[in-house]
Amino acid sequence: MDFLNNYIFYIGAFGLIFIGLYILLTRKNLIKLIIGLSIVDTGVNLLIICMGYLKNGTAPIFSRKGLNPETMVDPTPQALVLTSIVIGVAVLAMALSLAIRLYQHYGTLDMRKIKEQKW
Amino acid sequence: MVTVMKILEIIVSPLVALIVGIFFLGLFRKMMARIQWRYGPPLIQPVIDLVRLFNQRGFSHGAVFDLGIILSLAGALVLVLFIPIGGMCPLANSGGLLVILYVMLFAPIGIALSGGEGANPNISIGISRKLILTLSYEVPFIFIILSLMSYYQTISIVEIVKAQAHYHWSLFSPLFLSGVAYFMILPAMLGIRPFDMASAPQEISSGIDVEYGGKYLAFSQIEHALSLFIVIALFVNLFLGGGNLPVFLLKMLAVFVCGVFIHASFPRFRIEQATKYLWFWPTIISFISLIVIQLIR
Amino acid sequence: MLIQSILIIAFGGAFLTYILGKASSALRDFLAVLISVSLTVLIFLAYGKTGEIAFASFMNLPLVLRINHLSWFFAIAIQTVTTLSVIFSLSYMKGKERVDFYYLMMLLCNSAMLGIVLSGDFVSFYIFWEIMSWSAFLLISYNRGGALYAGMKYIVMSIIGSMCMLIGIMSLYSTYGTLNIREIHDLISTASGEYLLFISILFLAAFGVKSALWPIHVWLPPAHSEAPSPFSAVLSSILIKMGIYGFVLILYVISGAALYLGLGGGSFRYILTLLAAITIIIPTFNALMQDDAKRLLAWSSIAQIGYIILGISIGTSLGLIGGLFHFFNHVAFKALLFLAVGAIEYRTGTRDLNSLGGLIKKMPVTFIAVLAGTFGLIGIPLTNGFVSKWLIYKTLILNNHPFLAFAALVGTWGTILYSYKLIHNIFLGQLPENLEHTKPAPASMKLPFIILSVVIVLFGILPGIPLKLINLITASLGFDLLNINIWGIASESGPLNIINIFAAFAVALIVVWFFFLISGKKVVISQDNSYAAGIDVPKGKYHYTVDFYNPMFRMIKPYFRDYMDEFYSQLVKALASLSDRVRRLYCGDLGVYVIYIVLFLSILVISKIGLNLW
Amino acid sequence: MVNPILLIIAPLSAAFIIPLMGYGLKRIVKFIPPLVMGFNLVVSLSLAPKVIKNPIIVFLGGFPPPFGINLYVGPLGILFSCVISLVGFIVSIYALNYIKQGAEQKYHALYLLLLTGATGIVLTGDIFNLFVFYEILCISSYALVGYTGEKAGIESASKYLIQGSLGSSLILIAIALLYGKFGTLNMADMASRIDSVHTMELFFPLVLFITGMGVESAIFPLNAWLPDAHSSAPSTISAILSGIAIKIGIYALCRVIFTIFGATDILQFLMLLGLVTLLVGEFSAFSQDNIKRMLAYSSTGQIGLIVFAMGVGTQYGISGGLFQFTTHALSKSLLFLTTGYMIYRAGSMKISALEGMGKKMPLTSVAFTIGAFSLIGLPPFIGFPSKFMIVYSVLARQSGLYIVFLALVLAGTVIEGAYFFKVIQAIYFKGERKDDRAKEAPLSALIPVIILVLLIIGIGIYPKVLTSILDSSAAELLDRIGYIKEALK
Repeated sequence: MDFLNNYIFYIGAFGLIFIGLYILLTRKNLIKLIIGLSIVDTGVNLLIICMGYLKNGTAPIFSRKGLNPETMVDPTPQALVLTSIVIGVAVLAMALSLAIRLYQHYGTLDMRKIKEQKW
Repeated sequence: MVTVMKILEIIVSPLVALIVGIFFLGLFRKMMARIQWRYGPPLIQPVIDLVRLFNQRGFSHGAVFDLGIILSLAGALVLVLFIPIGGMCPLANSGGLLVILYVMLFAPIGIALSGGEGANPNISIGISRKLILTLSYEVPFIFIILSLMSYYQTISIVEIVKAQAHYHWSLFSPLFLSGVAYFMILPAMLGIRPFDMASAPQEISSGIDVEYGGKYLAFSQIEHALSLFIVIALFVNLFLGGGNLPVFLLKMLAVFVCGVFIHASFPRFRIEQATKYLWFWPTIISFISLIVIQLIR
Repeated sequence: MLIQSILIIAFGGAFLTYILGKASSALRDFLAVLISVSLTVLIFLAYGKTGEIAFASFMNLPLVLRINHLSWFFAIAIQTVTTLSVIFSLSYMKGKERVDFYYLMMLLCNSAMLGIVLSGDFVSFYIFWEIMSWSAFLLISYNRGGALYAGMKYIVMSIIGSMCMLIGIMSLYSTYGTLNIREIHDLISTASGEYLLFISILFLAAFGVKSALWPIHVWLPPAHSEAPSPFSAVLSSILIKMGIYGFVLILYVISGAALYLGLGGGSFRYILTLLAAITIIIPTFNALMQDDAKRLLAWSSIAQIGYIILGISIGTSLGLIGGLFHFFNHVAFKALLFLAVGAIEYRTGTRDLNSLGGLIKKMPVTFIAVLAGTFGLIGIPLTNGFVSKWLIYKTLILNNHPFLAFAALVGTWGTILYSYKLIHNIFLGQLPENLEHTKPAPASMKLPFIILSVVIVLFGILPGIPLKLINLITASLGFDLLNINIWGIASESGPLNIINIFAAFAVALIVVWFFFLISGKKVVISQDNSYAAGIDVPKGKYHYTVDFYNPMFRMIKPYFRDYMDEFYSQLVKALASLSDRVRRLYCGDLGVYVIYIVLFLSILVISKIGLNLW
Repeated sequence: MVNPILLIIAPLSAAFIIPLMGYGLKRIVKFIPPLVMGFNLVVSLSLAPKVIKNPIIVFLGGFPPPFGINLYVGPLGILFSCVISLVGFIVSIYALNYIKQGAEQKYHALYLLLLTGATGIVLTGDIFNLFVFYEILCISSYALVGYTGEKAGIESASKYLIQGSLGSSLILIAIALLYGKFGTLNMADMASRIDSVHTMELFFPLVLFITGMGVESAIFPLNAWLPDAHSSAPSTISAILSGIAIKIGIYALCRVIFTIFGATDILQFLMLLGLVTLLVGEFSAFSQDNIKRMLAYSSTGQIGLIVFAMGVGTQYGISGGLFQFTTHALSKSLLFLTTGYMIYRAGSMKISALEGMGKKMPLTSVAFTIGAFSLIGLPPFIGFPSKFMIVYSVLARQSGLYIVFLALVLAGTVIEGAYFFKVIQAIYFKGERKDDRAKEAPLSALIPVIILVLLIIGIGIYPKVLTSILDSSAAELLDRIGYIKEALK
């Protein structure tokens, strides 16, 4: 139980990453691939967050009295994750817009059939 | 005194070669006639022919036609000067056997140039055959020359003759196989049967001689006589020990008679057959000889 | 200062010619000739000078120019041939496309070659070497069509060679910390045998490619036959000789004779001489089978390179002198032959030996040039080729290499056959109807013919002139001085005395000529009026020299295919198909690409965790 | 002294001003990138002499590292920044006339963003900041590849995007792991705490970094996106992607391996990786008939050479690798720029379509030839000194294995020579062009090309101009302790 308590976030994070990778490896539809990519991204974000997570931690505000610096959560990962989410959104938007144009050109999103650029 | 002797040698040795060569031509015809149970022409018939030809009109096809024949005869005359004839050797110190190998080129090249200008199909065939034949017999010939030169460690033919006088003839030394090989290619070098395809009279109208008449034919005959002399003289010098003038000429006569018998008893090869033959037995024998020389040295 | 000005004029002149060509073609031609001639004069003035000068630096390495007898000897040969080729080009290139470019590359190549022989360290050597390589490539490709393939073959092999050289040079640098040739020579005696062998093999590959040593000769026949003829002359007579210069440099200037002879227990020399002997025999017979005049000459160049390398690699003073002299002679007669064939191609539009003939009446000067050239090539006495070949044979025989001597001698008889084919098929025989209005070669072509023919005959009769210089070169490389006089060589083991041969010939020719004149009249008749033993000779013109050596071909053709060329083509084919396979890794399927990424990651992980590789 | 942060700020702000200007000042939009990049070039060059002596550290948040984000402007950073702004400047001049169709402003904005990302990566001293700039670079290059909206471009961009994002996710995982381990994001601080790479916890981040950055830096087998993207983008983009973007990946990789991890024990593996990349790239390029694809594969090969040289791991080797980076940045952008107008005039990317161009576009053809010669490493062009340094550095290791590696590398060069010479022959000596459509490229394209040619020849003849900055850059990479000391001062 203790194990689960300590590592549940890691398991969750890596679980999500592997699910995303699995999708990337097995699915052929571009939309699904983008979803997979998004899941990997979520997993990574979770991983970053849990790097600074403390059980029963408090907000990292030094000016408020009564909060113990020892139990404060590391704020940096949260800042990182915000950035990372923004980047993720940008990539997602980019990917989806490309997918739309791709569909207009090929009439399909099956990546097995979109193989004009090769060799 | 030495200079006078030298100049005398320079004048005498081509004359000797010329006389002996023309005599051999006459003897050749006489002996062939006798072998074929004919009476044959007199011995001096070639001289009579030459005199007549010199006075006849000759047809020329152009400048190179003249130049070639002159070049070939001059080359043959110069070559004689390099060969010791019974102690006479005017150009002993001018490069030795290697130069002889090269001066030997003049005659065929001159004839070939002259014939090429003639633009006669028979000449073309004749030249082609002659050059191929030359290349064919040169392969064993080079092996033989190399065996000699590396056995005696000199490139001078005079030295080789001297060495034989001290010890014994090359033919009865480790060079025996070379001598055999030389004897085997001798008909090819002389251009007699079975190797007379370059000037086959019946087949290609005497090949390279076909356009020659008058003085051209005379020059060609003289050149032929000289080369007959040179090839046999080389053999005598290299393998039979040379000797003073009478002995030398006797040895030459002996070799020549052997040649006539070979000529009389064989039919003509086709050119491919000749090449195959020359590149097989004589080459192998001379090659073995060269290896033997390398081993015993 | 003189050396620098030579190079500055050479390189600057090349570019100036190009720029001027945009303005006026007459001015360009004039400038090209002016620059070549003035360079020739400058190099002549540099005779006998020795010196070394650092003129720049590259990556903290000083670039050194130096001149001595060896480099002067090569430089004068280079510049003379280029000058004559440029003069020849004046009419040859008239009206062709991209003439500015042609002159630029010609002069650039010339400058680079001058740079090679004048450079005193390996960096500048390499830089000039590469400039030479690519400028030659651009000129070889000039003629389009088959020339493209020839150019590719040339440049690929050339790059392989120069890569070998680069490794060798850098290895020397990393070992000795200097690339100055003189300093390396001082340091190299401390090298271990294996290291020296390693370096020598690398340089052997580099110089072997350039000088077309068998089995890395395959670029030469197409390149020489497809290039514009004046440049073929440059290619054949001097560009491939840069390989020879390299051999002399690495074997004698750097290693020195003693080290070289002991290399790999003597086996290095043995293999090199063996390769040289093969280089004589196989290309000679290949030349015999060619019907393209320039291709015939190209194969003949390879064979002659074999003689030169044989002479150089035998490691005796006589051999080295013979090799260097033969280099010089080959420069003269091969340039002459290529230029002459170029003139014939210029006037008749073909160089196919089967469709030419009878041109002696139309182009007499060209005929004399070819005659002199082939006589030199064969080595007929009284031409320069005879003396050098004699020297090589003599050293081979007296140093007990009878089999090498055999190769050399047989090569000579093969040379006679193809030389005669060249003369006969072009100049003798019947004149085809379509060539009846052929004009003689223009004056700018005749000038090089005359100069080179004179060189061939002059140095054949007076071999002492160049031999004196070569003797100095070999003496500076640590060999004994030979006893050389103006007529030849005096030595105990068989002297050479050209005066005797010359006098004998002169007398014999006069005597025979005299008899020729006093004897019966001659009547000049037409060529068609020939006797064919009663067989009707057709009225149409026949060329009796097609398949001239047919009986011979039938016998040797199966054995003398260019096996190495076929081998390399197979290799290239295999490489091309391999490259096509490799390309298919990028199959276009995104899923596969993702698999690549994941696979790469897992391989990295497994190699650490599972296999503990790193 | 100019604050180096301007190098990042200027293109970034310009990138966002451009769309705003699109409302009224459409005409002058295209002059902004050359201006900004020219400014960057001047700033970088003016900083270079100082930086070689002492690196400049800029605190972004106002407080020093390890807590604040800092810029570390060392010789390596300034070398890259110089090359980026130089190539960026030249390509933007070229683009003045070349980019006509499509969304012109977006192109310019994205172009500046890409260069912002690249400059940011090479100057930053913070690993997460590096990641952010990395993403800026990547996203703008996805967009640029597909910005024409043509079929090929869109397809390549989508594929590039999937692979690139996967790669950046891996980098992010690695950063997270490192942060979890050390609680810091500053590279110097991180480096000071890593003593060895032998522990497993450090191994995973390293592997993830190599894989993730390998995707952008196009190491085999992670480079499948490259030929597609480079060949289907407009030539200016191909030039900038080939000349800059993939090199930035190499930069990041080297930073991570040399500075953060100090992982000298994987250098041999890096060498092998470089070798395989080189051979695969050259082989694939060999039988291409599409000129841009050929150039793209050749880029892969050159990346392999750079990685190989980095893997030698000596001062001289890394200098050689960086020199080769400069060579490739100049030569490959020259090649892409020259082929740009050739393709435009010929109307096809087939090599056979370029036949006879030598007559119609003489200057462009000569420039192409010079670029190709330089890439092959022929003197007197810039490729020669770089190849010289690499070969020397490998041989100076005095090891038999290295000589075998070197032989293979040079074999790759031979193949490269073969296909480049084939193209040169096609341009000059093949075919006749009868149509009059093909004429010389406009002046706006010729000026950048001529600048590049002059640089290539100039540096090739006088490589000393680069040696001092190369040497101190290599020293910066090799001297971890010095880097840490300087950054945490």
